[in-house]
Amino acid sequence: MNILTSLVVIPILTIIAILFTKGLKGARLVSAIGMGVQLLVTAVLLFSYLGLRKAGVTDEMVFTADYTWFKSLNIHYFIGVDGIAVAMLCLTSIVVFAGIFASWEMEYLSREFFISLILLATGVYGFFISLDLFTMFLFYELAVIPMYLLIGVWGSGPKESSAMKLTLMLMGGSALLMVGIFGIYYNSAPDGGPLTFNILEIAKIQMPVEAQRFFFPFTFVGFGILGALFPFHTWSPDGHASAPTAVSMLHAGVLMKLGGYGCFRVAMFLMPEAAQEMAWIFIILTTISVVYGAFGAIWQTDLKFINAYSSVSHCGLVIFALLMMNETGMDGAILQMISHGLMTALFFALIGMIYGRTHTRDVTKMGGLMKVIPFLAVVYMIAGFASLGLPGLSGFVAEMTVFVGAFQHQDMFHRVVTVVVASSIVITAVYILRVVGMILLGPIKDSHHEHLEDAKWFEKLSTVTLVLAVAAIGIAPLWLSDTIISSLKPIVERLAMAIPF
Amino acid sequence: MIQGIPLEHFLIVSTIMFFIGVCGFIIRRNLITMLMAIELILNSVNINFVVFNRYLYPDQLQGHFFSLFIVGIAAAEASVAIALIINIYRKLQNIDVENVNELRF
Amino acid sequence: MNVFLFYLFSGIILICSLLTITTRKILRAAVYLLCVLLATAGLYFMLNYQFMAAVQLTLYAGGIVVLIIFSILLTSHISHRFKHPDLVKLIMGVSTAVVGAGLVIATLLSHSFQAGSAPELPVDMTVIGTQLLSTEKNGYVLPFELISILLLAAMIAAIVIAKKDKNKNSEI
Amino acid sequence: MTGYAYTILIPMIPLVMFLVTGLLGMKWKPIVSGLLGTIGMGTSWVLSLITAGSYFFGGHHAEGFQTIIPFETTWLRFTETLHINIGVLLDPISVMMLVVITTISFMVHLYSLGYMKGEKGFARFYAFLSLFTFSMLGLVIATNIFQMYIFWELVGVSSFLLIGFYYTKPSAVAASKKAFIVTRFADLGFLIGILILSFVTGTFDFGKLTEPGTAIFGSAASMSFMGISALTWAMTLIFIGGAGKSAMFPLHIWLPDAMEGPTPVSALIHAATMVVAGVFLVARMFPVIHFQAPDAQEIIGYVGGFTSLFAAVIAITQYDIKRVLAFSTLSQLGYMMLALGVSGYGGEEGLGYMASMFHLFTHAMFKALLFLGAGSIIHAVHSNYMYDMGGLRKYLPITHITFLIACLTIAGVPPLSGFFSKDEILVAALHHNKLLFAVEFLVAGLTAFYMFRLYFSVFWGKDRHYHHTPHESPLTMSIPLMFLAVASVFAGFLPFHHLVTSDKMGFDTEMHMAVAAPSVLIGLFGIAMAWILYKKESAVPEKLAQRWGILYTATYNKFYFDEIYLFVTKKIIFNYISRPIAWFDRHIIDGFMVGIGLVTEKIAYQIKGMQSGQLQHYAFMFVAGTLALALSLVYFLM
Repeated sequence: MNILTSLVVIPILTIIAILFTKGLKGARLVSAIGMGVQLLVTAVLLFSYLGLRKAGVTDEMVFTADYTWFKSLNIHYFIGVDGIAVAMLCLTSIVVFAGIFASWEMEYLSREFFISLILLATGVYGFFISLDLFTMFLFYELAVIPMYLLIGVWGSGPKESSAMKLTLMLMGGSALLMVGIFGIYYNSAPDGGPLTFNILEIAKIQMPVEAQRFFFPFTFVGFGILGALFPFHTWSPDGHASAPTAVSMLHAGVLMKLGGYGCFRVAMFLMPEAAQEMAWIFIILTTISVVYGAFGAIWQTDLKFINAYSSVSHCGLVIFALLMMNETGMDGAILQMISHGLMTALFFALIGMIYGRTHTRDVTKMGGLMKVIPFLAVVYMIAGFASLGLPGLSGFVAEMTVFVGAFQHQDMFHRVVTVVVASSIVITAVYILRVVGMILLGPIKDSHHEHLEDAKWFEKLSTVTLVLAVAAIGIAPLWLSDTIISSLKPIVERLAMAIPF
Repeated sequence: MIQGIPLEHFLIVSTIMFFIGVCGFIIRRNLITMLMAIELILNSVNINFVVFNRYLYPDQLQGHFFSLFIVGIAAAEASVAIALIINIYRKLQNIDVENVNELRF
Repeated sequence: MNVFLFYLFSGIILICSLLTITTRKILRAAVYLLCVLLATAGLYFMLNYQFMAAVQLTLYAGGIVVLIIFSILLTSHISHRFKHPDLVKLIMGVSTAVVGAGLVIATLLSHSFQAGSAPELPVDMTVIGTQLLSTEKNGYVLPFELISILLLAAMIAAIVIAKKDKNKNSEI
Repeated sequence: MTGYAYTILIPMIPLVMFLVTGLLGMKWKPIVSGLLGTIGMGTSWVLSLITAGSYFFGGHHAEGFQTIIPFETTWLRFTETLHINIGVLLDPISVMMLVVITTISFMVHLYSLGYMKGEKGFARFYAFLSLFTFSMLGLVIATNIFQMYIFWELVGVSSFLLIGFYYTKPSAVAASKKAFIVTRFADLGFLIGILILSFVTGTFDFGKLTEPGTAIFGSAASMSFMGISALTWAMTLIFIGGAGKSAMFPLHIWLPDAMEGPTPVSALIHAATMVVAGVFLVARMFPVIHFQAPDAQEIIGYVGGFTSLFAAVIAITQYDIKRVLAFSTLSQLGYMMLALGVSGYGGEEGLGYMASMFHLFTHAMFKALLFLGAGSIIHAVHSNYMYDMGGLRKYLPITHITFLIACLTIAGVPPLSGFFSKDEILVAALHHNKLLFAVEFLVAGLTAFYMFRLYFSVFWGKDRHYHHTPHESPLTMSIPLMFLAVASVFAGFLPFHHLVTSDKMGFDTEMHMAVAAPSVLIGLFGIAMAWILYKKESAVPEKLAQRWGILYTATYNKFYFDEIYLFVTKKIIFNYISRPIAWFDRHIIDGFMVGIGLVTEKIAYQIKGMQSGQLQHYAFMFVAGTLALALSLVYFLM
């Protein structure tokens, strides 16, 4: 079996296996084993990918497989990966793995919880390996829908309305996206011949400019909503605040990346002329996203809200960098996706763990936690430092690549917005340190917090996995960056060839 | 065929009858009266079938037979409707259609 | 004579139809309906469809109307007078009826019907019986069977629905 | 060339120590971490000394000193030409900085064994010290400006961690936060400067940037933004980065607060090493600034001059001894910046550059000594305030002597090291800018005055009421004091003009009596004033303070800069930017999104009314609809 197909099959098998378990213990054990195997398979995939590249394979996509599953509309199960997809798959595996352990004590309807969680993950894996627009869209929907249940059933606070809001907004995005995808499909053969959903095939032809101009905004905004593009980001604070820990992790860590990934893999790659023409609109929107999200985070008092706004800011940076349309900038965007995925997952895991102990997420009600739960506090600080871009952790690498890439742009407009965007690093420092200062340092505010228990083994496993990943990227970014850049070449070349009209 | 009477006259009669039935169905509140209105409608259709058969295709019997079937169906319909009406009467102590509005919103 | 009878029957049909839906006493409505049906049967006789007319008389006039009258007796007081219908409903009903009738009549008058020239088929019981149970061309055995099943089903349904519930408090 | 490969160990040892003590420190007895850290630091120190010895004195340098890169590897690649390397670069200033950092760091490690004894988080303290030392070393040996930025950030974080070492104290937390955010703000300038520079030149590499007569600026001259050339922008922004770390006016506000950290930390970070990073940065970029952006150099000179005066004035009125020292540090850093601002390039012209580096070196020694001495005093009397001290010379003889030496050094009394370095700065200033010279001359007097005000009120005067009799510190604390005192005394005789110069070629200087004599005199005058006012308990200072009323209060409150910043951050950013944005987001943007939902619901509710349950309505609708369709079919579509 194709190694990529196994990435979809393993979660499904895990789901089936969970059906035969009883209670929390069995379900979590099976999930952990399943996702552990998945992590291993991803690692194997990574190394075999690097091996292939080293051996001189220059195909754009490797490990491809192609099965037709709906002949009359020419829909294929066409899969394959390049360096970017491999990197995103690694991210997914790590976050899912950590997510399973972060929800180790999910007592309520545990089997159903793990099934939904893994179903969500299946969708994400499928999305990243698909090279057929329709199959991709199918997996995308598969990833979005379990979200509703996960938040609505296992969430906290006003969970039903948050779940509703999140799902409806994302479904709104899907609706736009579907228009976009069908638009691409029906323009995929401008000079006759069979229509196709195949991304690589469509990339070879030149879509009619009028069609691009019409369908590019649909596709881009459709994916952009998932990537928390201003002003379509408001599902994020509510959704994250209500979601259970593992779901927040997966959602902010991986699902939001689907948006960014789709933006360049589908919208920009297939409609380069329109991308060139309309980039400025979205650059302005993302610039607002970045600064606005960061400022928005300063005022919040709910830990999850702070993080949600911070995600808005960081994901804005992803799309901002993508729109720079040069190799370095896009490389930075992908690094930022991975980096943000890891550290925000870490953040949400920690917030969940802290909330599990203090039963509050209000920063004004906590204080001095460093003394009581040093392990979690230290990891929280590491996550904070990663988020504000401390060298040696992944955030720095990503942000610097973005800034350098964006500033290399020949256009003055791009450089000025880069400076504006770069100012977010100061604002980020303000809100991160504010939170760290309020909840971790200082005297203990609530006497109930004096005897909290520090992290248990599974919490340590979950967080340490993520910390290691964050640090690994931060300390040795070169291989990752080079892998991404080499895979970006065809996309960048295609964008560069597109003459703005 | 009836000598001296054009087809149109039959049709006009049946049309008027049909719409009287429709009008009755809409304005009367008593369920049984509404049922009668339906019978009117059915009857007018029957006339049409028969008349068309006789005037246009006198060598066949399709219209004739369909009228027969419609009569059968009307009988079935009436029996079920009356069963329903009686049941409704038992429940609500009247058979006013405006009170039968459980199935809303 | 034919012409006179036709207009007589038509007149009865129209007037009684109108009275059926306008009268404020329900039993009278049933009687008017009976008149309509009888006049319709008369029309069938005139058209030379005796069997059809007989069915009309027995089934419609004899069966259904009796059924209706029974149900009236079960559910209403004979002397009960209906309220006048709502103005809104009146407008709704009359306007649809007028518009509809106008539309249909205008349409059919603007259309010329080609009278069939083929020789008339004698309609006697043998022909009807053969055709009804034939599987050949012009055979109606399938609808016939369907109708019989439908009638059976309706009968059972009517019994089930109208059956008094043993538990009187329970709903339908 | 390859003989220097071992230099990579100098930063690596502290890194390993950080990881070891950081991860395993909790499992051991605290002292193990301390000893490990100290031994590791000692090894680094010895290696640095060996490096310096062989670099400066181990060969023939008629051609000037070579820049040696014993180790370099690509860390992150942006484009073909633009990549971040991590490596070791040895040239006179970096070697000098290696010596300064490892020396002070080692002394502080040693000193802390006694000072921090019994503190909670002893292991953590050593881990952070190692982390800081690693970052600082990485900063000075950077081969390119981006590596410098990386370590620059790391230094900022270690400083944050160390200032906030007593994390349960709200003031310490606030101070650490302030330090980080203010420097972060400055770093933004640095980052943008780097971006502009890399855009203009296409390289991060110091070698390419600072090579005299290099061609990479060829196209740069024509670029400008808002009427100012791109390079001036770049250099000014980079200087803002340096000004943040070096606490130049108006980004100085974090440094006094940073004294919330443990005293050895103040000695290491906020006196000797990290705060000079800004000076080092400017020195590193000096050829670019001097040749490509003379306007930026002017700015540097004036900012330095103003800061030194401003801080010296404030220092006079402070009572917290660590704050006095902090403002003194500011003032001295101003000196160094000023020297760079007035320097030329090459030979005698580059006197300012040399003097700046020289002063950096001597200042590191005597200021570390002052802080460690202050630590020793605080250790003895458990207070930071001058009015809790007096007559301590009897109880703390070693501290007293070493402190006195340091005070004399900073006051510029010959032949102590401070005299030489300060003198050369004054000479350089005199040659280039008379105004700045006058300022510096005045500051020299002020410096002597406030240092001796401190000295007299702590060690002389009447005994205060102490909780227990103050006693001399343990040996681990006094050895560093003595060592640094010796260094302070003799550092002045190092032939800096042969070693560390702007063009890496030695030149000869002589004493400028015309400058030296007045500066010594004004120093002595300052000391005399202090002696008169503070030697004995007297009411004169009180009276003077009252006479100067408003001015005194303003100075005492550091000219209300903290309040201004607080106003800007708390009021403006929090209340007028962040809060409205949060509101806007919740109510307008989200309101709009929710509004779409609400409108849909409203419409649905309205439509729901049609589903009335009234059979006859349905019938009417049905018939009317059919009729409408029929009508339209018959009369409009056919």
